[in-house]
Amino acid sequence: MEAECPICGSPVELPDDVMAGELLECPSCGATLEVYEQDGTFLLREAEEIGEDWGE
Amino acid sequence: MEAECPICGSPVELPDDVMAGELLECPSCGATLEVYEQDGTFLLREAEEIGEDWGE
Amino acid sequence: MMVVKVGGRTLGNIPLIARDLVGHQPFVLVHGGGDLVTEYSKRMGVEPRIVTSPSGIRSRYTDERELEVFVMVLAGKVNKEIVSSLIDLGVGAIGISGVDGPTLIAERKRRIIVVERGRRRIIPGGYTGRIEEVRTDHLRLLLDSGYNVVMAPLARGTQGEMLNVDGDQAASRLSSALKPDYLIMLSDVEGVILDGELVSRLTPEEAEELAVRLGAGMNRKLMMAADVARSGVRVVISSGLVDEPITEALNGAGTHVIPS
Amino acid sequence: MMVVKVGGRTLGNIPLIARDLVGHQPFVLVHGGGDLVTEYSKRMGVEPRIVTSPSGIRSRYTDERELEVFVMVLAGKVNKEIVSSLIDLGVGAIGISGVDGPTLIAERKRRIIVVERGRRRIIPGGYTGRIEEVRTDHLRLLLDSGYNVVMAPLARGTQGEMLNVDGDQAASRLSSALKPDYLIMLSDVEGVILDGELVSRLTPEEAEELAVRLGAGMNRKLMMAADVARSGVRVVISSGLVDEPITEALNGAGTHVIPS
Ligand SMILES: [Zn+2]
Ligand SMILES: [Zn+2]
Repeated sequence: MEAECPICGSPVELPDDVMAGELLECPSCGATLEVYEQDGTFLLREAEEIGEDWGE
Repeated sequence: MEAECPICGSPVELPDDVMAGELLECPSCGATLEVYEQDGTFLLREAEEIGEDWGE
Repeated sequence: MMVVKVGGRTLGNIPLIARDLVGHQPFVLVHGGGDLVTEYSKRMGVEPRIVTSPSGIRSRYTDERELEVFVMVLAGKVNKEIVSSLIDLGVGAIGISGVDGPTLIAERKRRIIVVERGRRRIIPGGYTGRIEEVRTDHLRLLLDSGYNVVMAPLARGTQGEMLNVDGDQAASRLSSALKPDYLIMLSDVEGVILDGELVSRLTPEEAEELAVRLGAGMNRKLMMAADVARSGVRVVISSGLVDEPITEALNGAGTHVIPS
Repeated sequence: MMVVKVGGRTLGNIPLIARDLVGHQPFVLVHGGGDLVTEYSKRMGVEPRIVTSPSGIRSRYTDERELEVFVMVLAGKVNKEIVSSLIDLGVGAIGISGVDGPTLIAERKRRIIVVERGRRRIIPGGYTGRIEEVRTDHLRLLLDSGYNVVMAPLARGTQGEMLNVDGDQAASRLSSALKPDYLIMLSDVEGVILDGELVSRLTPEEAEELAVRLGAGMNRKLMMAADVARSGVRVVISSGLVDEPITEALNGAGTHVIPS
């Protein structure tokens, strides 16, 4: 299973047990990508910045 | 199984499956008696007046 | 100022009730929610105990474990969800129970007679009380300062225990003490129905006469309405399931019990 | 006036804490109780979800179902039991949560990164918040009129949702806003222990320096104590498990963080 990198257009391999929200790195351009699900298909979008700080 | 009526001293038959709090009538004097348990034995005492009114 | 009783079966309509309350501040909202207690008791493995009175009336018995669920669901979940719905609309709301203050002081039946296996038995009364005293200083303080109060139908027992109390009784007793302009009792019925017709207006005397001809539930509600109306408060018994329950009640919907 | 935080593990000592509070009114008591949430979640069939951060920190994740239990146990059961204990002693007490008013407004993390199956994943943040705003008008109103306030550590989220918040943080932020004479933080430890010795007195600056050398839990507590002390409030971190926790704290027990 693979999906297209929204940044550079290269194909990115998805794990067999891919999870919505999973973070992957595009092997071609190095962008951090987030997996999301739409109509039963897993797609990729650029991941927004989320801090490591867990607050309380 | 039987217990003694605290009013007239007559023996009062207890049901086999007697329950603490159960109300019985003494066949001799007619008093309403309450069953209570003490050290594994069922005894009888005069029942106090409790209204039927259940409030709410 | 008004007191509004929101029955358990109208809780689903809280968003619309809350919206309608925005224009009718300040208010004290007394809520029900007993049906939810049954549901959560089951989830927590607390089996409901049904007892039968010597005259054959079956009723739910509130034991210590069920009272705990009652406190959690009514004073916790339901109360805070209603408060949140009000604050969503910019309405300042503070949720308490009758235990707090204390506001409601009730007497618990110490012992009751039930019928088990066809035989009469005395058991300790459940954790249910009849309201004996109402204290409203803190309510007036909050209401006078622009806060609205959401109240769960719990009371402090005269022995210090927590007790569940009837929501209609709580709303009625609070109304007799606070003397609001209106007590509006919202439930899933449109008002008092007699021979298939809604009764729209009653004096306290007419309400008491009529009460004896009505079924369980409504007869008690109407008796309490008559009591409250006698203290000079206008009482409306109406539907909480419409779009604007408060506005409609004030505009004449439901059954109005008017001080004579 | 004082603010007292009663940690979850000292709730068992509420009868003695309440007795000691009789002579120190008015007060705001902020309580914990998270351990009970775990117990009741289990009883209600809500499985705890533990998540791992990318840096390896494992923590409990408050999902919607667990938040519901949190509201029921903290704002319902624990809050009303403490209120009852106080009223038993003749102390007027009103139990609310940070949702009421609202008193505490918090920001929920919208999305967090966790590690699952060894891979990083973005999930919605749990129903836990960081307090952003504190509103105390209604608290002052009640305190000024002789009522004491018992507060459950819940907050209203900026999106209107209910959130669980850290009890120490709630007590600290309330103290910075209310400016009580004392903030007393009672837990199951005697105070700040350094090299086996109780540290009895710190300035805010010393507290901050020391905090980085302490373990999780106490380091955050001490940072918050330093913050509160900077706002001019004397803070005591001491044991809630002794006979007279408040009196002992005021008499010098525990660790005092004193405004410099
Ligand atoms: Zn790429
Ligand atoms: Zn006899």
